[in-house]
Amino acid sequence: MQMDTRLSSKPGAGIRTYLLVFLGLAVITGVEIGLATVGLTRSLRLPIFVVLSLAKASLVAAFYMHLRSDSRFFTAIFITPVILILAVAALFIIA
Amino acid sequence: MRERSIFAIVIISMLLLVVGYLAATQLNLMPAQASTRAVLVDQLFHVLVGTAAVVFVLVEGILVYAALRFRRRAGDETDALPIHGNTTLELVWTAIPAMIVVAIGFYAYQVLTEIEKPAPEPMVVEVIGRQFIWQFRYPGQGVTTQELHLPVNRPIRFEVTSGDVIHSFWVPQFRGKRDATPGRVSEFLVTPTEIGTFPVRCAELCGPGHANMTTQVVVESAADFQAWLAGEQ
Amino acid sequence: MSMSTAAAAPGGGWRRYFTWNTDHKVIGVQYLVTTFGFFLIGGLLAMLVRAELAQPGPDFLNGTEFNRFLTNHGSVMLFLWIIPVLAGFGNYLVPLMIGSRDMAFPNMNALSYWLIPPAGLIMLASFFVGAAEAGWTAYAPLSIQTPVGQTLWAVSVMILGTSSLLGAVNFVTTVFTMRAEGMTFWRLPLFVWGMLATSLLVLLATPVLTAGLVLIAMDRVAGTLFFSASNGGDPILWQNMFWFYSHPAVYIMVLPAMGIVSEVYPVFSRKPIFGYKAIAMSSMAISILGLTVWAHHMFTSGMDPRLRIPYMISSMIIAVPTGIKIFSWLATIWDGKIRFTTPMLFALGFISMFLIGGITGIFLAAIPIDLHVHDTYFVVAHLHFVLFGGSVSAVYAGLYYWFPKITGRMYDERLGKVHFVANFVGTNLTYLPMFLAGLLGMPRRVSDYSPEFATLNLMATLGAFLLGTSVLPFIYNAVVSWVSGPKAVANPWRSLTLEWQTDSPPPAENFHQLPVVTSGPYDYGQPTSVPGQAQAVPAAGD
Amino acid sequence: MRDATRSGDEAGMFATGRRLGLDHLKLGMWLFLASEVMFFGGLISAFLHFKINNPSPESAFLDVVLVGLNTFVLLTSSLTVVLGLAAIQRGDRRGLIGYLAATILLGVAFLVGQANEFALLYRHGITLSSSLFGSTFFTLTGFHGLHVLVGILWALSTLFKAVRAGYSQSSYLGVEVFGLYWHFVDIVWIILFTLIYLI
Repeated sequence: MQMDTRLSSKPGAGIRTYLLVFLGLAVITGVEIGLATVGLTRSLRLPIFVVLSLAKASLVAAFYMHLRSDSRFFTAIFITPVILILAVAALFIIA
Repeated sequence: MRERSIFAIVIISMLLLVVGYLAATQLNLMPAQASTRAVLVDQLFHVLVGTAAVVFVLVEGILVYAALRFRRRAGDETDALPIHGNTTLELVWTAIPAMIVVAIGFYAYQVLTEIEKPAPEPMVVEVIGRQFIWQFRYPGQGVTTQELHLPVNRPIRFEVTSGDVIHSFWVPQFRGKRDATPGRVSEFLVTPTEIGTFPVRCAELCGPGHANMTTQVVVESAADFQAWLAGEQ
Repeated sequence: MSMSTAAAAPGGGWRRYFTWNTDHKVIGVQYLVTTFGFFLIGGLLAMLVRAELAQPGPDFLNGTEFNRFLTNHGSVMLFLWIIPVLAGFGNYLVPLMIGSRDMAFPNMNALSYWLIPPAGLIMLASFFVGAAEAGWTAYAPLSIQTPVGQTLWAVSVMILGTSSLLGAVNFVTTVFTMRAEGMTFWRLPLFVWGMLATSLLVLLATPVLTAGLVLIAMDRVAGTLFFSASNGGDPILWQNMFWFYSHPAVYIMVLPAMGIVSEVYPVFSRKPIFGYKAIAMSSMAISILGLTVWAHHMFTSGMDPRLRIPYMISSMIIAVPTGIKIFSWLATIWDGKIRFTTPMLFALGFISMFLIGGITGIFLAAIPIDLHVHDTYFVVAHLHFVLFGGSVSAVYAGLYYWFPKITGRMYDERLGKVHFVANFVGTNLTYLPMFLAGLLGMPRRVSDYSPEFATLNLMATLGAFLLGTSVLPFIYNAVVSWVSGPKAVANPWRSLTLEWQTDSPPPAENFHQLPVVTSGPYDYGQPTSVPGQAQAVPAAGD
Repeated sequence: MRDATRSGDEAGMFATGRRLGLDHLKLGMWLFLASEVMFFGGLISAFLHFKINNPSPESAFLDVVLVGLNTFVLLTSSLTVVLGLAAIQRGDRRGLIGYLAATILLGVAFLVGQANEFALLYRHGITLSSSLFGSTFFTLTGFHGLHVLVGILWALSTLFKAVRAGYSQSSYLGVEVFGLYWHFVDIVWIILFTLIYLI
């Protein structure tokens, strides 16, 4: 395993970044729960919550999973099935 | 040399066209036509058979010719001429099949639109598949039977569903089938054109009795049909 | 790591094939031999089915037994033979072809193999508790109501899917990270391209089938209502999830086979492959398009009618990259110096029979025709021309072609040719009549049929028995040649790909010195291309 | 991997991989996660299919605030994983051990929260076989919970290796790859939380 470490992400992302990302995640989740208890109309709920959850997922993937600093190839591997399954799910649902 | 190969290509193309034409017009692989849609489906089928015959004879012809013509001579251990590709040729054999399938797709789409065009005032027959029988209901008539009767030349809208597992309602002479799916009602449009008796088969594996889930459809004149209906009521 | 140390010792004996061994060559042989055993079982089931269908009327199987044999014939052939046997070729060949010592994850590789025998046993053992009888497609709700063997079937297919998935992770990682110096992507042998395209499909499509099988198993075991129509469940959902995997599965079963024949044509024509990049890219195109066509299996299902058109178009477009491959192969043998060895005969047979499967695929994609021939013997004939005439021919071509590499011994050419002729005649005799039967009105998966189809079915049954018999000369040839055939030299075919630039069989860790690649895999006919020298020079200072 | 590097010519083995900047273990993990996207995508498709085409009033029994707390727990566990990685990257082995232990505790807390929620729903009569909502809800969240459980076991083995000094400032790939899995499971929950409870 020794040689592998040269390839793994550099310890660049600092603890500060990790904590800031967590703060972001926590705030968004708080906002989500708040909005859910307020009881938005369906037409508002859908876009707002989708955007918020995508923001959270992107934060985790970009910073905690290091996609921001790692090879772009990993990002492509992760994004491709996400796009594919979105299209496929839509086709499953309307069929 | 060049003229000779152009000549050969022309001759081969003409031969292929003859083959395609003969295959499309002379090969009769379908059962009898007993509905309006059968005529349209068979036209499409014959065009496809003709095209397929051309492609088949061309490819198998090249294959057999090359295999016979380019055999290694005994004792020849050398390599053949290194040809890695030919852009023009590759473009041709990408573009021509693409055009053929687009044309076929377009034609198939037209036929599909035509055979699924809703007819004014169709007669509705409910088809229910059950392990392992077919039931036919004539709404408003209070008639439920296990043998399908239809008046000739009258547009029929089958409303196909199932009481248990998936079946598939198929009359080969009508050229078409529709799955009987529990929880769904699927439409299937047919206008019978021939008086006679044709088989009704189940085409979707539905259990041990699948093979025997058959009955028949009796296509008869309007008067005979009314008489039969009255007798069943 | 005591096991792999034992394997690293020269030879290692036959016992290593029965152990947890991490050498990709041992695993490859384990795959090939085990799956061939399943092929024989699947073939036996097929012959039982054909025997029942030799003449109309119930003969010796009742409907339930017939459905069990039929279901397990399909499942064994697809999940335990074609998919894993091609993975077996991938295991044996990919590291050799790219100039690597092993796969990226040798232990996971062993795991991929060792998942297969138990899964096979589970599937076959289900015969003792009422085997699966809903067809290999397991359409709900029929597959919810059948006896307990159906649950075992679902578990078995899930395990096999996992095995296939782990293999795909391994293949992609190996090809991306373990290529020898100078082995660029445009120098990869076309079989490796085929495995890459296949692995892409396995990674993206298999998990959806697994999810679907979870739903089936939950409905059966935990009483969930996914496919229970009376409670709002939806049987069409299963068809979507099933075909999203199972149509790409056809390409999973055909792309590596196309890779195998792409290796065979140049070697026995002594010519470079024609249109290398076009063939490689058409594999990728088929694999991407292959993910967009699944619902062409559902044209009769009563799904939203508007959705059918795009599926018809995408299905038909797949004919274009397929055509590119076929024409490129023909151009490869054109003007070559063809040697009719057994692998070359099977590879040529591949084109001629796969072509029939491909052309009839266009018929099935055309919705108006599909509405007539869907779920009939026309489909049975089509899929067998693709998978038996196509994939299995290519597998045989590969088995003969790499036999000297794998075993270090030559097979008997005469027996090989007998096998080819019997197989070719048998395939056409079995499946050609089925097209006609389907068109004329014979549904598939029936244990009995109207007497009008009697002649066609008798022909198919005779063909099937000829096919069954045709395996015998192969088995005899393989066993006797492996034990006592004449010793093979390192490169009997004078091939240029890397697997031939090492001993037959290759030593542990494949190469005495890791190769450095300086030219393409099919550079025949050039003064530099002397096998063993131009392509693979020892790495400096290695 | 041990077997591949055993021969001693790793330089040749990974030459091409290194040029692409790809580590084989991480590449393998990302490929596996890609397939996991499709697996959860399949289950989510089924969930959404029934949610849209057969809406059920039973989703009113879901308690957003309670589950929101559980979401916080899982998000925090993702933070402890990256903090553990940062610790070992500084050479702080004790930090890694502490953060891994915290991750395990948070993971267990999440599962306890989920079990509690399941029990509440069962008391309302919502079970796997009571309705399509029950079927899809329990299947989907259950399979996520199963993934958390696998993650906890993986964290335990990572912790075990950390205690035996298996990681160091120059060798922490095992922690990173475990982290990829854990964060992925977290992302799945972020999506599920929105789809099941918020929309």
